[in-house]
Amino acid sequence: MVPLEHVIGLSALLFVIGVAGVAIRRNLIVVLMSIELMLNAVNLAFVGFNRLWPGTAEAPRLDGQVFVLMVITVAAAEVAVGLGIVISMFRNRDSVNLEDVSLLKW
Amino acid sequence: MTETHVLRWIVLLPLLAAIYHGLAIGLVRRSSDRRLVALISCGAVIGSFVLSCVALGKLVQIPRGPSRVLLDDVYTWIGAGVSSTRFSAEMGFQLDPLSTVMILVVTFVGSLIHVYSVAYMEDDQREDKGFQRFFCYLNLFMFSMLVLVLADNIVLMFLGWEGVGLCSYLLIGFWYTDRHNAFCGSKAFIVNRIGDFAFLVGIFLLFSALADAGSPVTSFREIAAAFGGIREATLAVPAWLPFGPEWPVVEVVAICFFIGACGKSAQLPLYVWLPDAMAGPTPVSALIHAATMVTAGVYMVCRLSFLYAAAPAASALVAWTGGLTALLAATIAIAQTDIKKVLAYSTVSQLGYMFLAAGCGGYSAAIFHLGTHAFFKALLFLGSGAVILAMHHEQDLRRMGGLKRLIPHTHRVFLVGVAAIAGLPGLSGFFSKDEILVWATHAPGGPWLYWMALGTAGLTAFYMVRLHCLAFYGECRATPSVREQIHEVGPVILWPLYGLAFFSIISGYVGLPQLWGDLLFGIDESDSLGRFLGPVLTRVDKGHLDHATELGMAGSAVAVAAAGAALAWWLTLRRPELPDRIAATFKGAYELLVNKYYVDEIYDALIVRPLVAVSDRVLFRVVDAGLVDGVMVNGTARGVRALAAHGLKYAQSGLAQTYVFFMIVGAAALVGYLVR
Amino acid sequence: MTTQEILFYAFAALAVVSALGMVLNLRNTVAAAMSLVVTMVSLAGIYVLLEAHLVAAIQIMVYGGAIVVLFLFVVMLLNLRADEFAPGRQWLTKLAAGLVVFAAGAELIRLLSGELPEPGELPPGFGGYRMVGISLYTDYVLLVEMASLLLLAAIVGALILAKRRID
Amino acid sequence: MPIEVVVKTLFIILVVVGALAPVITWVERKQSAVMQDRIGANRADVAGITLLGLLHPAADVLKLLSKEDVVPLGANRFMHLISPLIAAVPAIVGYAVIPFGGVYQFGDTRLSLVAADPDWGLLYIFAIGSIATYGTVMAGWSSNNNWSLLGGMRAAAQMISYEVTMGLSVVGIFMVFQTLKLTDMALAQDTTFRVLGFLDVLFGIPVPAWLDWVRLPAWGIFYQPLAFLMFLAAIMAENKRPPFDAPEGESEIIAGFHLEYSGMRFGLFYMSEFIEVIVIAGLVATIFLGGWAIPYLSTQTIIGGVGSVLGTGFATGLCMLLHFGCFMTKVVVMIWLQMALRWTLPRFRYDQVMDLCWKILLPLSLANIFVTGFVMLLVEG
Repeated sequence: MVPLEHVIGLSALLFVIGVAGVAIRRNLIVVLMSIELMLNAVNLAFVGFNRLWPGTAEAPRLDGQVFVLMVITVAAAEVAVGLGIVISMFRNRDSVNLEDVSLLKW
Repeated sequence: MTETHVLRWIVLLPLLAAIYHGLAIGLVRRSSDRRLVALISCGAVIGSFVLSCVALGKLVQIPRGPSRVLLDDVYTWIGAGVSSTRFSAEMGFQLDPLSTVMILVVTFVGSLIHVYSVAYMEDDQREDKGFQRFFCYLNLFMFSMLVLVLADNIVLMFLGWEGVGLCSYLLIGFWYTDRHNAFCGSKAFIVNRIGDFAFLVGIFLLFSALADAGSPVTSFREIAAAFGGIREATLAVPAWLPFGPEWPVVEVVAICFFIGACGKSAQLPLYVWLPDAMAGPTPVSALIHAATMVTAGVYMVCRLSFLYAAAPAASALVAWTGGLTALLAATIAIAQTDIKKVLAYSTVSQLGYMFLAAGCGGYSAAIFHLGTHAFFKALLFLGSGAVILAMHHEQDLRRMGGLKRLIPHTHRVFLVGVAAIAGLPGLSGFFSKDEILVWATHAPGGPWLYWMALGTAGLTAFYMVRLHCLAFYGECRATPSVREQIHEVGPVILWPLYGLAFFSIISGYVGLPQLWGDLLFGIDESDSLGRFLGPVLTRVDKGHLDHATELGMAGSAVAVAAAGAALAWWLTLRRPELPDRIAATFKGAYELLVNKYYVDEIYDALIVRPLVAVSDRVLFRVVDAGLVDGVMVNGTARGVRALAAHGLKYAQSGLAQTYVFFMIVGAAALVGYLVR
Repeated sequence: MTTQEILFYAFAALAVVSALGMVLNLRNTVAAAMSLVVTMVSLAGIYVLLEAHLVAAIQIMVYGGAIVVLFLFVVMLLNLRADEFAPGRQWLTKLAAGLVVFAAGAELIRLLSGELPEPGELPPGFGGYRMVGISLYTDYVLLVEMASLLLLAAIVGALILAKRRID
Repeated sequence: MPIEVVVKTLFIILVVVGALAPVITWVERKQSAVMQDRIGANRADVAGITLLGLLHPAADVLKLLSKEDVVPLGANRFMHLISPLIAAVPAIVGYAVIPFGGVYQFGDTRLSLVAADPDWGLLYIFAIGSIATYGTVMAGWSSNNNWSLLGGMRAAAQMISYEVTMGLSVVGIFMVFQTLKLTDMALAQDTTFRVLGFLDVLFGIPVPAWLDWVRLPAWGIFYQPLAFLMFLAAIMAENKRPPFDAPEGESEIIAGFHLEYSGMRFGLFYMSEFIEVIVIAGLVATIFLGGWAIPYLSTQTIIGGVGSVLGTGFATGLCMLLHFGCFMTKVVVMIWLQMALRWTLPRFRYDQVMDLCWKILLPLSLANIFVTGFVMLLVEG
């Protein structure tokens, strides 16, 4: 069995990559993808920790995996709405560059 | 100690009626039918009177003694803390002989006055729902008064205390469209506040003292039981204060409570609101400002008799205040021309009597006079109300006169009332006043109080007879137009008058003093009221006066009263021109009396104006407008706005990723903190 | 080195590389999406290694099968070609990324320093659809309901947003 | 164990994919010819021997392999090159969980005719199917051709939509068989049930013993007829074959996503379609038609009956062969059914495809789930 530290490390790494993507990329779609990546990293951590504490035969604990499912649900909803926003934004701005939607400022 | 649920209904009936009226006024658009309103209100009050009689019946079945008390604990009203610091005020009622007397007086007089009001307010069309509003307030007042007298703990008593104050305010300013009435209401309310504040402080002091003594209790019985613990307790105060540095808690508490009583019962120096309270409808003056509410102070002093009995200084204060008030008010009453004003000042002076008695330890005498006074003063007020109605809201004695022929019934009952208060032997006022005079003999500070009381008796007879003669005898001084329309009032008004007249005559025999019991009827079981109240009130030994002395005192009182009455009759009817001449000669004194010793003006100059000035110039202009509004509220807003406009706004670049950046920095900082 | 470990490190490497590919692929959004798919799938593989079979299947079905396809669909709908998105020039974001990498590096170092206990004994059927389903529909049924509500809201929202004009 | 897996895999790839798929192309040609009153493929010959045109598949393969593999200008070369593989691989690996037969005990060696038998077999199929989308989409996008792009987009939308319906339509089956494991499903269908039993169970009317022979094989199709239809429709739409071939839509967008493909890569798309046809056939047969189970002739009966005469080992072997044959028969039937549909029905319009999915199949499948659950509650009391 893999030492769990590595699993968590992997999840941290993926999370960081996702954050970097959000921070660096201007392409709204890629930014959304990076957010997905972050969510996945968190899921990985969930699953890993659930593997670490699986409970007992009579009282198994699947909280981690259940939460992963919930996160996936939320991610799906988020993507649906996010992409809807992307489409309407493209319709209005004719671009998906984040810097083209900086009207709301001082 | 017997549990019974009748008490809560005595209190609840008027409350329910009031709530009904309130909802009807608030929620129903058109004003409800007057007959229904009258039926509900009077029904509620009469119902609680009947229940009071039932309660009395229950009570007398218990053998007399300290355990002769009915209890009705509804629920815990306020509860806080645990064991040694437990503060708990029950929503509980107790009926002991003292409160029995009170609720009987209150509910009986109240019922009569409710009935009376139905007719009195009938022609009041100034406001669409005024009728119902009036009875709403009236029922609310009955509720508060009953709570006050039935409360089994001092906190609940304070609730009733404030409730009656509120209702008095509402009813004085009932015709609020007239600015003067509203002003009078506010005055009464504010002056009462002063007293209530002292009362509240007294409650706090008493409770803290009891808590220190290890028995944090609020109910009267428990306080009386635990009272021994704080008898010696003292209160540390700055040394430069008189009698410093340590004041006996008992005295302080007693004085605080008495200041509250001064506010509520119109004693020096807080009596100024009562004469103005006559701005309200006459039934209100009769019920609240003569019969019931203003006697709450007396009731409270008697309820806490154990406290006052242990506080000689406070008792002396009570006695002297009472005596002075009685005399002062009587002198003022002499020169008044407004019929209700005269009665108001006479009320003040009679209340002074009661406090005089209470201060001297004659608690039962005070209660006795309270009861009799309730009857005949209510009678007088209602009679004056009848006169006012007959005269079409004319209150000036100088425009009355010769009403005897025009309204004979009113004249008859009014005469009874005058005789009773003037102390005509055999009538109620005679006995109770006599009792008080007897107590006054061994007041603290020598015979002075006795002489003052005696003089007051004479003055009382004088101004009452003057009032009566001016109103009913001689030739009518009303304008012809008015004179045609003068008519006898209806039966709905007269019957309560007759009822009250009847009780003004006989109620004196309830508390027939020992002396007269022996002399007139040879029964040695007289002073039944005193013995009835005995277990509740702390008995102060008034030495023993032999019958001769008592007879002498009574005779002198009658003589003084007769003199006063005769003088009044002579001055008003035989030589009507004399008073003006007297007034001319003793101009200063007369002016002084007419203007009520300029007390209002003095207060105005000393207290009101400075207060208003400070409130306006300092508190409003500087503190509120300048400091709070200007600096704190608007200043904050302005500061934030400036900050945002010149600095913070640039943080909002509109670039989502900049925001993300800030988020990330925060997250990174957090991670770093957690990782370190 | 057991098969499991080999697989794990292979999948991990694949995931990281493809994630980097997604973030750093500046020209081509579709390629970015594809590399995201690779990440998802390799993560699913890791889930299987971690005995989370149902989650793995769902991962592929939802992420691989639905979400990323949706991304692709949108990309194609907008017909974004090799795009003009240079990486952010502001020092701000660069600094941010640097900070994060630093912080995460610290986190990694700490985590890799081996403080976690040994994994517990697996209950039979752990991670199977039965067990997960049971705990979903007993302990977390309220959560499920809320999730369904959320999805409904998302559907409506996406519809309203993407509609050309509300009529 | 690995050796066994390798053997099975080789069997699948060589026999099923390598041999069967080309044959299917021939079958399709022939069948279409028959339905259209033609003769059909019969030209390719080796020394005059045409074998009813059975040589055509080989000829096709040769031709495709020898053709030039064009990558259009401005296309994304990498994607363009790998997307046929992305399309083909999932189709092939789908076989991994399809049981060609039950589990057989020879002395102390167990032999199961399924490559991999995970507990979540059906989920595996769905996951694979969802991955298969990418091949098409990528092909469409990477060709740098508007027709292709349109095809790709159509494919994307259609496939994710029908994913949902496909999954939901078989939930009823899960509920009935209480499992997602394909071998267990097949095992559970290796029996029969009393047709009139519902009278007894639901209304408490006792079924007389002399009616006890009125039985049906406990197949999914009998438990869930509606689910059968819906699942068939959905999975055929997944496969993008007519009448659901909007992504190709020759008459609208010339050839859709594989417009720009040529040579063996085009062949791969073509192949993967046929491979998937077989997978679908196997899947439907397993889920709804009792898999390898022989109607009215359960495993115990065979082994018991034959084994008593000829010995258990032989009986088991015989049983295995019978089962494999039975399964293959069902697969062929299903393939024939798909062919028939493909050549019978006209192509749906794109919006019709979508409507069918979201407005008809989805609500129906949900209702099916509800009703199934309700009935099961009733049955279990």
